[in-house]
Amino acid sequence: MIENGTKNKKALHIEDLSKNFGGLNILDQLSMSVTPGERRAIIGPNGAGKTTLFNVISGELKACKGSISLFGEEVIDMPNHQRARRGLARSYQKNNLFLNLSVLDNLALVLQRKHNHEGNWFKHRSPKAFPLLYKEAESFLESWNLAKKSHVKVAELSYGEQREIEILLGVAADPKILLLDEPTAGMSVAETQHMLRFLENFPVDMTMLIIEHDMEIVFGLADRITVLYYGKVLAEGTPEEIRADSRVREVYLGSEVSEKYA
Amino acid sequence: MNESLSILAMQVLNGLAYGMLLFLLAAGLSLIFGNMDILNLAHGSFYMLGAYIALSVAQYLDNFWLALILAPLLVGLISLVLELGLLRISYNRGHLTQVLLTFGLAYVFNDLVRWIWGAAIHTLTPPASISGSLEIMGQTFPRYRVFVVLLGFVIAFLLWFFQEKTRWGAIIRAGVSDKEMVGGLGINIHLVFTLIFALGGVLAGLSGVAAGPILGLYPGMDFETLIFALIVVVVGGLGSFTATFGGAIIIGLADTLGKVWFPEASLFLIFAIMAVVLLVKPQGLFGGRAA
Amino acid sequence: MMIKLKSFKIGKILLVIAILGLIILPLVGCGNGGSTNSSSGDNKSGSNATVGSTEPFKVGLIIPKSNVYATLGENLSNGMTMYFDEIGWKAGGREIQLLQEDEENDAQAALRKAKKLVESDKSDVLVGVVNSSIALAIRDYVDQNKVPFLVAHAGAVGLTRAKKSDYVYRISFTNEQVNFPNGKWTYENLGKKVFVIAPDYAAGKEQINGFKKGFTSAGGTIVGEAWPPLGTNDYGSYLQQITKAKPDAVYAFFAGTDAVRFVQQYSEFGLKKKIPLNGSGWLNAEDVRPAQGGAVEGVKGSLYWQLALDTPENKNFVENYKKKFGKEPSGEAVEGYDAARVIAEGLETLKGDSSDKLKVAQAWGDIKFVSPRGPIEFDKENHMIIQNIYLAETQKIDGKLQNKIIATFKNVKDPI
Amino acid sequence: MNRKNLLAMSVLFLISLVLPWVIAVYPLGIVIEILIYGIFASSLNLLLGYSGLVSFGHAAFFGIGAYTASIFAQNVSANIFFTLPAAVIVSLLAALIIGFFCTRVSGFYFLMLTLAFAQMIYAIAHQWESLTGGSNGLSGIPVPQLWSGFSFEDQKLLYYLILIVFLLVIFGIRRFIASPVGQTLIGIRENEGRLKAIGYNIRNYKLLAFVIAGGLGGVAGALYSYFNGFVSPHEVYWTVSGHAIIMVIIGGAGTLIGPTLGAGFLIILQSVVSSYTDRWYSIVGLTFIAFVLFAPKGIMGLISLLKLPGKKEVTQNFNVEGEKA
Repeated sequence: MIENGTKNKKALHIEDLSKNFGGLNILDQLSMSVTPGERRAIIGPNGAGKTTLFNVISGELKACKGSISLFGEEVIDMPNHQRARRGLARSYQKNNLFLNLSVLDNLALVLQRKHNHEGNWFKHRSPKAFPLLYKEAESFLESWNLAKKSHVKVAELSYGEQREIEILLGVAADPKILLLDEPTAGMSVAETQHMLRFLENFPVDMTMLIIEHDMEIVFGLADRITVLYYGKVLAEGTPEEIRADSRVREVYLGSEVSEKYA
Repeated sequence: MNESLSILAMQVLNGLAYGMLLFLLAAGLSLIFGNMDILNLAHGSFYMLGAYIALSVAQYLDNFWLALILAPLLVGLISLVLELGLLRISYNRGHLTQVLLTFGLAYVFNDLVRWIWGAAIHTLTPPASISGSLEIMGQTFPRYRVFVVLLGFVIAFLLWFFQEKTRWGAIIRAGVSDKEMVGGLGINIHLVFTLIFALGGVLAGLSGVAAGPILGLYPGMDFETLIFALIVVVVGGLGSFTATFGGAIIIGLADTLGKVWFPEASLFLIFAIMAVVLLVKPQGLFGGRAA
Repeated sequence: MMIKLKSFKIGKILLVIAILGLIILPLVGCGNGGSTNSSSGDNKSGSNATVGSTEPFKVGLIIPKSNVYATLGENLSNGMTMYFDEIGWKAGGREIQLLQEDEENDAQAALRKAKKLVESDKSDVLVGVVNSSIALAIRDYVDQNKVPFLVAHAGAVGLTRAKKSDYVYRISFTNEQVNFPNGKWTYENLGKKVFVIAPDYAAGKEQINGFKKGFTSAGGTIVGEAWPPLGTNDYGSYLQQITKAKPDAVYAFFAGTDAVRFVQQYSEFGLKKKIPLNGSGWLNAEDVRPAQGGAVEGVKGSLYWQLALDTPENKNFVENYKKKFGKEPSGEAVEGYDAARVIAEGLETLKGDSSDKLKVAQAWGDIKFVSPRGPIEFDKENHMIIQNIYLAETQKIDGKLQNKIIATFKNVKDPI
Repeated sequence: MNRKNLLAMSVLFLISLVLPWVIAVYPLGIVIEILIYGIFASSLNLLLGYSGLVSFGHAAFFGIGAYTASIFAQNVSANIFFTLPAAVIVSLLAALIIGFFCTRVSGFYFLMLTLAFAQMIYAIAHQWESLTGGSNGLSGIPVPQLWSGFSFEDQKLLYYLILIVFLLVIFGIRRFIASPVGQTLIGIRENEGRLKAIGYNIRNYKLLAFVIAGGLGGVAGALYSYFNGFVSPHEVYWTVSGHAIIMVIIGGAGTLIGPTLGAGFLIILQSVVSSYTDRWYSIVGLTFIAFVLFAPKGIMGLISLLKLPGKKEVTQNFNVEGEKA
C-alpha cells in the first residue's frame, strides 16, 4: 500500500478530486494534504464545497474523479463504513443523531464498535457484560457534563446538548482523523465557548479537519487553514498567512467578517 | 408466416389494451406516491368503485358514455372527501400508519361494494358503436379494445400536456422532486395534495369503468388490481406520467405475451420482471428519482 | 443494562395479564356454554347428547359469506333453509339447528371455523364447503375426530377416491363426473378433434380430465390444450391458439368471472361463429349468464342440474324458491336443498339417535330420493352421489336467453 | 430481574401451564394459533419494528417452513427433531438468498422487492404440483412425533410444544435485541446514515436480521403445519404478509410482545366477528382505521398510556415506535 514517501506520512492526502452534480462542479480538481496531528480549518463562502468535500472524504458521496488516501492508503473506492474503520470519524452540520435512543445508547453504538463488540449477538449489552465499554461511556458523559442525562432520549434534549452529542459521537470513536462540520452551528455565545474548550482538549495526536464560520474558533484552534472557493483551493497556510492573504480577504473576509478580525 | 405475424400483431394490440387500463390505474397511484409519499393501498378500491358506480349510472341512465364521465368524477369526489377527512392526519405518521389506514379503507370499501351491489358478477355493456369486432389483416379484433387503446393514448396525452405545459403540472412536477420548494413558492401544499389525490381517484375510477366491459365487476377486483398497479409504478418509475405509461405498456405486454409463451410461468413472470428492475434500476425504467 | 429489565414492570405485566384474560375469558365462556347463535328458543346448555335425546340436532354449515364466492354460499344456505322450513326444522323427533360460518376463502380460517362448529358449538355434523383445498383440509380433521361431513359443493376427486373417509359423503359432484358423459356426446355430435382449455389449477385439470376420459375412450383426439392462469384477464392469445389448431369444437371449464370473460371474448374474437363451444355447465350457468349477455348464446354446458329441467320436483322447487327468495335458484341452491334433505332423512332413519357418529354418516349412504335434479343416491363404494348430468345449450327463447336441455345422461357415477 | 417481575412472570407462566386444563378444545386451538402467529409476527417485527425494514413478503418464509415440514413429514419422517430443523434450514437458506438481493435496496423498493420474491414463491407453490400439491395444497400431513410412539395426537401436548417454542423465540428475540447486534439494528431503524459513518457495514446487519426473521418465520410455518395438518399456497399469498404487518402495527411495532398481542387481537377479532356478521370486513377495516386515529402506537401504546402515574419510566428501546418514514 505504500506508494510514496510523502504521501505515506500524510494523515489525509487528496489529489485532483472532482465532484459534480448535474453538470455543476462542486469540487474542481481539488488537491490538499494534512499531516498527522494537525488542526486544519476549512473555510470559504457558502457554496464553496466544504460540506461536499467532507462527504466525499467520508465516503457518503462518491467522487467523480481523483484520489483520497488516509495514512497512505487509497480509500477512494471504499464505502464509508470501511473508511470509518480505518480511523475516520465525522460530525455533521445538521444534527444527525439517533433521536429516539437515550444518550447512553447513542454513545454505546459508537463505543461497541470501537471495542469490537459489534458482532456480539448473544450477550445482553449491560454494564455487567461489557464493563469496559460502560466505564468509558461513563467517563465521556462525566467529562461532557451529560452524566445526568444519560438515560434521556436525545430528542428530549436541548439543541445545544444535542449539538454536543453530535460532536461526542465523532470523538468517542477515538478516530485518527476527525472531520467536524461547523461544530458550533446554531449555538449561543456561551455554548460556543463551552464547545471551544472541548475542542481544545481533544487528544493532540488526533488529526482534525474543521469547517467553521466562527472565525474566533478558526483562528484560535487551527494550525493551518485551507480556503475553498468554488470547489478549488484558493489559499492554504497558517492563520497569519491566511489573514494576510489579499485574495482571501477579497473573496471571503471582505465583508462583515473582515471588519471584525482584520 | 404472414399469419403468425398478424397473430403477433393482435397479441401486441391486446397487450396494449391491457397496458392502457393499467396506465390509467397506476397513473394516480404513482402521482400520489411520488408527490405525497403516501402508499395508497385503497387505490384498488377507487378502481372498483368506478366500475360499480358506472354500473348503476349505466343502468339508470342507460348511457355508457355518461357513466364513463360521471363515475370517475364521483370517485374523484369520494377520494377528495377521504383525503380531507382521513388521510390528511396520516401525512406525518410514516408509511406504516398509512398502510394500516389505507388497508382499513380498502377493507371497508370491499364490504361496502358487496353490500350495495351484491356479490354477483356484473359486466358493463359498451354501446353498439364500440362493441362487436373489426377485421384487421384477416384477424378478428374486438372493437372495444381498440377503443380502450385510443382512450388510453388520449388520456396519456392530456396528462402529459397537463404535466409539461400547465402551471399546475409544473407545481406537481416540482412537488415530486422537492416538496419544500413548492411550499417556499407560497403555494398551499395541502391544496395541491388534495387535488392530486382527487385526480388520482378520478383516474382510478376511469380505469375501473374502462375495464368493466373487458374484465367484469366482482368482489375482490380491488385487491387483484392493486398489486398490478404497484408493479407498474415500480417498473415504470416514479415522477412522471410518461414513466408510468412506459411501465404500464411493458407490464401489459409482458403479462399478455407471457401468458401465451410461458403459461406455467405467468404467475411468476411479472414479479420476476419487477424484481429484476428493482435490482438493476431501482428508480424504475423511466423514472428520474429514487424515493 | 437495567433500563432493559424495567420494561417488565409489574404494572405492565398485570395489564398484559388482564388483556390476555379478556381475550381468553370469552373463549372459555363459549367453550363451556354451547352455541351462542342458535336459530331457535329452547337452548339448554349441556355437552353430551344422549340416546334419543331431545337436544337440538346441530348442523354446522361452512360456506363462503364474504368476498368472491359469497353468492355461491348464499344460494347454498338458502337451499338448506328452504328445505328445513318445509319440514318445520324437525326430523326424527329432534329440533334442527343450522349454524353458519364463513369459509373466508382461506383454508386456515375455514378449518378454525370447522373446529369452532364441532368443538365449541357441538355441531353433530358438518356440511357445505365450496373450495376444494378447504374441503381437503377439513376432511382430515373430520376423519380424525369422527364427525360426519356432507360435502355440498367442492368437487376435488380425491375427497371420494384416494382420501375417501367413513365420515365423508358428497352430495354435490366431482370435477370429472359432470364432464365425463359430455365427452362421448361431444365425439358423437360435435366432432373428433377437440381443443380443451381450463384454468391452471387442480379443479381445472380434473374437469378437463373427466371430459378427456369420456372423449378419448369414445375415439376422439385432443388437438390442443391451453391452461391460462386462474383469473386471466385476457384470453385473446389463447383464442388465437385455438383458431390455429382448427378443432371441430372447443371444450372449456371456466366458472365465475373467468366464465364471463372467456365466453365474452370467445364471441368478441369471432370464434363463436366458427367453432362450437362446449364445456362444463358453469360456462353458461345461471349466475354468469346475465353478465355474459348475448355472447353466451349457443354455448353448451353439462351440469348436474338445470333451471329448465322439466320435472314436477324441479318445477315445484323453482317456484317455491322464487316465492321465498325473490330470485331464481342456482345449482348451489339445489345442492343445499338436497344436503338438508339427506341430513334430515338420515336423522329420521336413526329416529333421532345421533350418538353414534359413524351410523349418522352411514345412514346418509342409504338415502335415495328424487331431487329437483332427478333421482339421486350414493355410491356405497366411495360415498359419492350418483346423479343425472344434463347438457344444456343457451338459446334465445321468447326473446330471452335461456338454457335448454339437449341431452340427459342418466345415473352417472364418478368415472374412476 | 427484581422480585416483583419474577413474581409476575411466574404467574403468567403458571397460567400458560394450566391453560389447556381450564379451557375447552376450541379456544385452546385459538390460543395455539395466536402463539404460532405470535412467533410469525414477532419474527417480522425484527425487520419492521426493530430494524425499520418494511417487508411485504414475509409469508414466503411462513410458507417455506410449512411446506418443508409437511413434505419431510410425508416423505421422510414426522419426527419434529427432523422436520423442525429441516424447515428452519430451508427457510434460512431462502432468506439468505432473498435477503442478499433485497438488502441492496431500501424503503419502498425493499417493500416491493420482498413482495416480488414472495409472490414468486407463491407461484412455485401453486405450479409445482408434484412437490406442493398445486392449488389443493398438501393435506393429510402425519401428526408430528417426538419419537416413534410418542406423537402429538393430543392437542394439549401440541400446545405445550408450541408454547415452549414460542417462549424460546420470544426470549431469544429479547436477548438478541438487547445484544450489541440487536442494538445496532435499532440504530439502523433510527439513523442508517449515521451508523454507516460510525463504521458499521449496514448491509450485513440487514441481511442478518432478514435471515433470522426468515428462519423464525419458517419455525412459525412448521408449527402451523403441525397444528393444521395441511398447507396450501394461500399461506404464501401476499395477503398473509399483509396480515402479519397489520398484526405488528396493531400490537405495537418495535415492542417485544406487541406483535403477539396484535396477532391475538386480529385472530380473535376475525374469528369472533365473522361468526356473528357477514359484514366483518367492514368491522375489521374500521378497527384498523380506529387504531390509526386513536391508538397510533398500537396495543402496547395503549398499555403504556394506562401506566400508573408516578411510576415514571425511563427511556427504553423496546417501546420506541418504529416509524421513520
